[in-house]
Amino acid sequence: MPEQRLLTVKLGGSLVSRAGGRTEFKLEGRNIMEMLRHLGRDCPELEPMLGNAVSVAVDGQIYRDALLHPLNPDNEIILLPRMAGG
Amino acid sequence: MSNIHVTTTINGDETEYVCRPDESLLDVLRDRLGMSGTKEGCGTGDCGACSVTLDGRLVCSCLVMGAEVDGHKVETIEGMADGEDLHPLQQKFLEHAALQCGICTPGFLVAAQSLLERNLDPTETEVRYWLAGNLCRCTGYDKIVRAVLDTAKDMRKVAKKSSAKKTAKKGARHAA
Amino acid sequence: MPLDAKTSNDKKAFKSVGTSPIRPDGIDKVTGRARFGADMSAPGMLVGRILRSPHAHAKIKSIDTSKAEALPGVKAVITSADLPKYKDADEDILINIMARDRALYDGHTVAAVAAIDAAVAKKALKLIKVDYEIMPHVTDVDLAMLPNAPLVHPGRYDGMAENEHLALALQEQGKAKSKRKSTNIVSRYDFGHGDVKKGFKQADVIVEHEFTTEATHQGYIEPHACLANVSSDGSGELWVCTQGHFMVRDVCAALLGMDVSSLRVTPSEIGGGFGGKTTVFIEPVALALSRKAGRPVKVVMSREEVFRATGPTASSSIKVRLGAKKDGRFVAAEAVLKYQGGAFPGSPVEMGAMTAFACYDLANVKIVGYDVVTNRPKQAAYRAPGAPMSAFAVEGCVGELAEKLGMDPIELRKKNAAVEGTKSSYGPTFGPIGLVETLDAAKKHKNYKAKLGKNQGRGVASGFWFNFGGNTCVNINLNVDGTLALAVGTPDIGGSRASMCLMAAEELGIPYDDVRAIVADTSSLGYNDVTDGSRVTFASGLATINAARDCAAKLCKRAAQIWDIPADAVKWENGAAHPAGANAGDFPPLSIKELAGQAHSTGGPIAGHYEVNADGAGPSFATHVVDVEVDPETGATKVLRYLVVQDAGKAVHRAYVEGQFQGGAVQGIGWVLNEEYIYGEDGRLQNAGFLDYRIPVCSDVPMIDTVIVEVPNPGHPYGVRGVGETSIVPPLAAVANAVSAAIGVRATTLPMSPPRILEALKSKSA
Amino acid sequence: MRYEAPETIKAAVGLLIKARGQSRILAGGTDLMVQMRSGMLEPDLIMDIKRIPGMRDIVPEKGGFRIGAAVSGSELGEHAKVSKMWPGVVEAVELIGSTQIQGRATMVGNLCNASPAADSVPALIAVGATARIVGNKRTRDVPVETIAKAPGKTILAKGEFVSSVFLPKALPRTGSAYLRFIPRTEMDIAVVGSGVCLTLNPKGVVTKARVSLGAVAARALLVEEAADVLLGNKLNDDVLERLADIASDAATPINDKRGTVAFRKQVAGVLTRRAALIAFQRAKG
Repeated sequence: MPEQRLLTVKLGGSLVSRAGGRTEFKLEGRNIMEMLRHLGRDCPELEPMLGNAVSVAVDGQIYRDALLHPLNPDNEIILLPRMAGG
Repeated sequence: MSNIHVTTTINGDETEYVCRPDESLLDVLRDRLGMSGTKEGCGTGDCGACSVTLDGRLVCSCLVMGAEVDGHKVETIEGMADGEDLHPLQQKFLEHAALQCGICTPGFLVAAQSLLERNLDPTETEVRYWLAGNLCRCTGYDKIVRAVLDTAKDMRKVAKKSSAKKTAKKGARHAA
Repeated sequence: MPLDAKTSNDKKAFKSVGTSPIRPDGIDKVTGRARFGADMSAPGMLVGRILRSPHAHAKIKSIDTSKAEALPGVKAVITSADLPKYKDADEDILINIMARDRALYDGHTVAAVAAIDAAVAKKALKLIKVDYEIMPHVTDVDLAMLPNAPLVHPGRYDGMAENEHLALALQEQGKAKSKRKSTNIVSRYDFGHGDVKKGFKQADVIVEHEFTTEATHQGYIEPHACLANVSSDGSGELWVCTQGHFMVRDVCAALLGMDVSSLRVTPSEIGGGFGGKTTVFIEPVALALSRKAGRPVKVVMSREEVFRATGPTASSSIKVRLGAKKDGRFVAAEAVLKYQGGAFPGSPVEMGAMTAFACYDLANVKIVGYDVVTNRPKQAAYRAPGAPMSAFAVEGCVGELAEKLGMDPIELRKKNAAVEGTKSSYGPTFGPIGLVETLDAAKKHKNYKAKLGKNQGRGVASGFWFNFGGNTCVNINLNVDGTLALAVGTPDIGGSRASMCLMAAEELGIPYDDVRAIVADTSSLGYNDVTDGSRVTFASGLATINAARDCAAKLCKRAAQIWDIPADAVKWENGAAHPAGANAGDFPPLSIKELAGQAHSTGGPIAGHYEVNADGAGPSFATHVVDVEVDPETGATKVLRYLVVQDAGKAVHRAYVEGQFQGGAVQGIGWVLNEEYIYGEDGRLQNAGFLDYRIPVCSDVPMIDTVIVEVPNPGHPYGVRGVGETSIVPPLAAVANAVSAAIGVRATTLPMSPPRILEALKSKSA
Repeated sequence: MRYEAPETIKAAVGLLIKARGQSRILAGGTDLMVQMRSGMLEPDLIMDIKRIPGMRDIVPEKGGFRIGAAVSGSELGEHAKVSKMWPGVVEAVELIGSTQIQGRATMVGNLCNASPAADSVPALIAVGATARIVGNKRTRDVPVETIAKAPGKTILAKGEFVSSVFLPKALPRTGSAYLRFIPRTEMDIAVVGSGVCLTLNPKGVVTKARVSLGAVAARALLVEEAADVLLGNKLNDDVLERLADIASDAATPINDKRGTVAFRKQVAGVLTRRAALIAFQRAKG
């Protein structure tokens, strides 16, 4: 069986200082919900932020509430603050 | 505070109401007469949303007392269209997209009408200064000014035609 | 989502989209018939009024409402005791709409009354006795970050990770490490990539400035207004001017402990919002008053209340450093942003940080943002929240770099412009974007070639906004005569109903006038996010198009049943069902009117609908060019000409797209020249009215020229990008660059009021 | 609160004398209504003077004009003869507020509101206008500069009100001008205002001058030193420079939300110089 490739997840915004300065994680997950669950397990300090306080940018597209959006290891995945407009 | 009985003419209709001495004409129009087309944006005469005319003069109805219009004539946005026929300014505001949210629109229309009654050939600068007491936060004023200038242009054409007609008629009568 | 075949810039591909018809709500708005927030009444209605703190920061020792309650005509008095915390309620919002133990800013609500008329209500407010103990306050962002600053929320941030920010911040400011556990800094945001230290070492030229901006208000002309009616069974109705009635429903239900389904919210026409009506202020108060009084209660804010107690945007203090090679290529960029967002966390500093350098392709970039609390009203979103301030700072430095390098400012921007594939300064890689196209169009425009006279200057600036999608629901009901009733759930603040009708008409191949759009209430449609983030034409548009397709599919199916052929053998074209090919059979087309007319007898009503959490909102870039003249003796600035060039993806209603460009530009002109929140030493707002809070008047501005650039957004079937917000991002910097050019001094403090400009001129001659 | 609209001066004075508590005159109402709404003022009597004969009239008198207390800004602006004789006064009145405000606001209201920043007051002072005060025992005419004592305070005693302002006859070769500074182009309170009135001899030398500044002290100032600089001179650069310096020095403003001390002092000089030039051109005809 081929070795399972992991997602590369980068952090931005207030998550960086919450995670003690770590900016990148290698995580499992088939979609955003699973990825966030693994991130919270890896870095419990981030757990309280991962509810609805984050957006996820996947290949340049920002998702605000799309937990079921599929992810694969080739995606550029960046966690950003949840944003609001005027 | 005793109420005051007032008899006045609003949009051509004789109207009676009672009001307290501290009520503005705007309060009376909106809360006592149900004429909510005239808007309140500030209540201090700084935004022009409550513009009406009083004996033909453009005023902020928030700075007129309900009590003092007894025996006078008031015109509001509700009296601007003639039944189903819009006033040319109303039509041009629509065509030029001169409104976004529309809250300032009644005030602008009443103010612009007051301008065109006095000056059917205003310059852009004259339009801008005449309307400086009407605040709009959506449009940046561009399309409003264009709509007023375009209306004036059309109304001048109509005025020319009708005066030409009148002259022609007069001439015909004389000839007869 | 793949780009549809129709997403070409060839106008011939569209019949309705790209025209500028009269809006469906137009006649009502020019005749005074349209009903806004304050225009609704109900039988037995009471007048609600609010008592507000006159202090910037004070302990509320007690509130005695007994005399007010005893006044004849008073039907209810409420305080925070009437608004306990329920499980799902957001505590910050709850405390913001009604102070608990402390008043946190001048204008903070402390009590409210409902009475039979305005005069009685006014009298009742005077009879409420509040015993305040005044506490030290802070209203300035830089002062609020100092180690000895009065704390807005003592103890609240103890033990949270954010506390380390103070130490960090103070170190960055060169100040001693504090021993204090709590601070007014509530969040720190970090963005960037590469190595800025290394980058600056490669720089031939470095510019560095500190900038400040004052808080500005959205300045919508319609004050907040609502009419609440809670019946004795606990169910309620609310009529309200808001950018998001579903948000109002959910938040109010949570704050008042109601089931969501028992509160029905109907949106009125809305007299401007610009972000300021994306939260609640008076709505829960009106509901609580109505619940207590057992009668309908109308609450309408005064203009003074709007300024003192609703959200302006943040004020900011920003430091920018930008390094470039001699040829103009940027090698490093760095910014520290400090935004105060009033008495609660949530200033838009993260978006300021993310947008700051978004226009540029940078190898080394680092941005740090601090969210700071002060004794000011809780900020609310204002058009591209956070972005105009950081653009003011960054584009000011770009402008100065152009001067130092002797380069054309548009060419310098082009050399460094973000393009498709650029890794953005905030992380993600850009898809197709139109910044370069806006720069090219600006350079070609006649305004860029106009000759400048004495004391005149030209300014250029570019700007970026993300644009959002979000939860959206749309229904289309086919009427018996073939016309369509389109129901959307996003309040129309700038003519969006017209755009929706255009897209539905386009999709179904019918005349624009055959579609009528309304904004449906919360019980008639599924959940919709607020009208924000320039999302409506994109997201409600996308949903409308898909609802129309759903409707077309059902029409085809009905035609198939009538013709007795398979549904997939029918296609929809030009407003009629046609057999899909020769094999399908030879039937004359069935028009929408024919199908509608027999719908009830051929299987029942026909409707299309679509629900989505829309993704794929494409960002929009803009470039503005402005010429000003400054009177060197009085410091007065006159805007001579103004050009907005912006990427709309695809302009659905061209006139309203232009209107968004123009409106944003003029709001920006106000922000840069005259608008500001002025606080006294006592922490009270000194200019809570349109006389001294100076938004531009008609005679202040010239015509605003526009160029619509269309680089299609692959995330929308027609290529649409949101346009509402980007237009306010560049003007602060564009005007500041023009003023700087006219007076020969870099302007770094907003507003650039005449006294500030005279001061700058003096410092230059000294 | 009571609203009364008497039809004679005598009845009006009688109401004012009998009134308990605060009384306020209603002419245009553009200040009164704002003050009442803000809660700053809750008068017991509001006396509308617009039904009193003469209050809305502009009457020629002794070669000049008497302007009734209830004449609105736009009515004054439409009066061709007043505009021709005293353009400085008319342009000052027309600067008060928007078109809508012009439809109501009166010059006398502007005077009696006693705001240091009132636009019409420096212009009226410059042309030597007088105000007619009516009251119980006597009617008196006083120079307009004596009406305001302090911000919001006038010399009017109980039972008195200003019924009209008199603009004297303009001497030949007289020119008046008023300029103010505001941050926007309209809809602001003056940050600085300057009214200048000049009379020239046939050779173009200033023989009579009055200069008044607004918004730079607790009430509008008559700056006699500024007038002295002009007397016996033509307006060459040197004279104008000295005029500007004197105006700047005479200004004793405060820092507030509308402007700083340094700004107001400098702009007082700039505007006085510019207003003097306009008045000079008008005087030359």
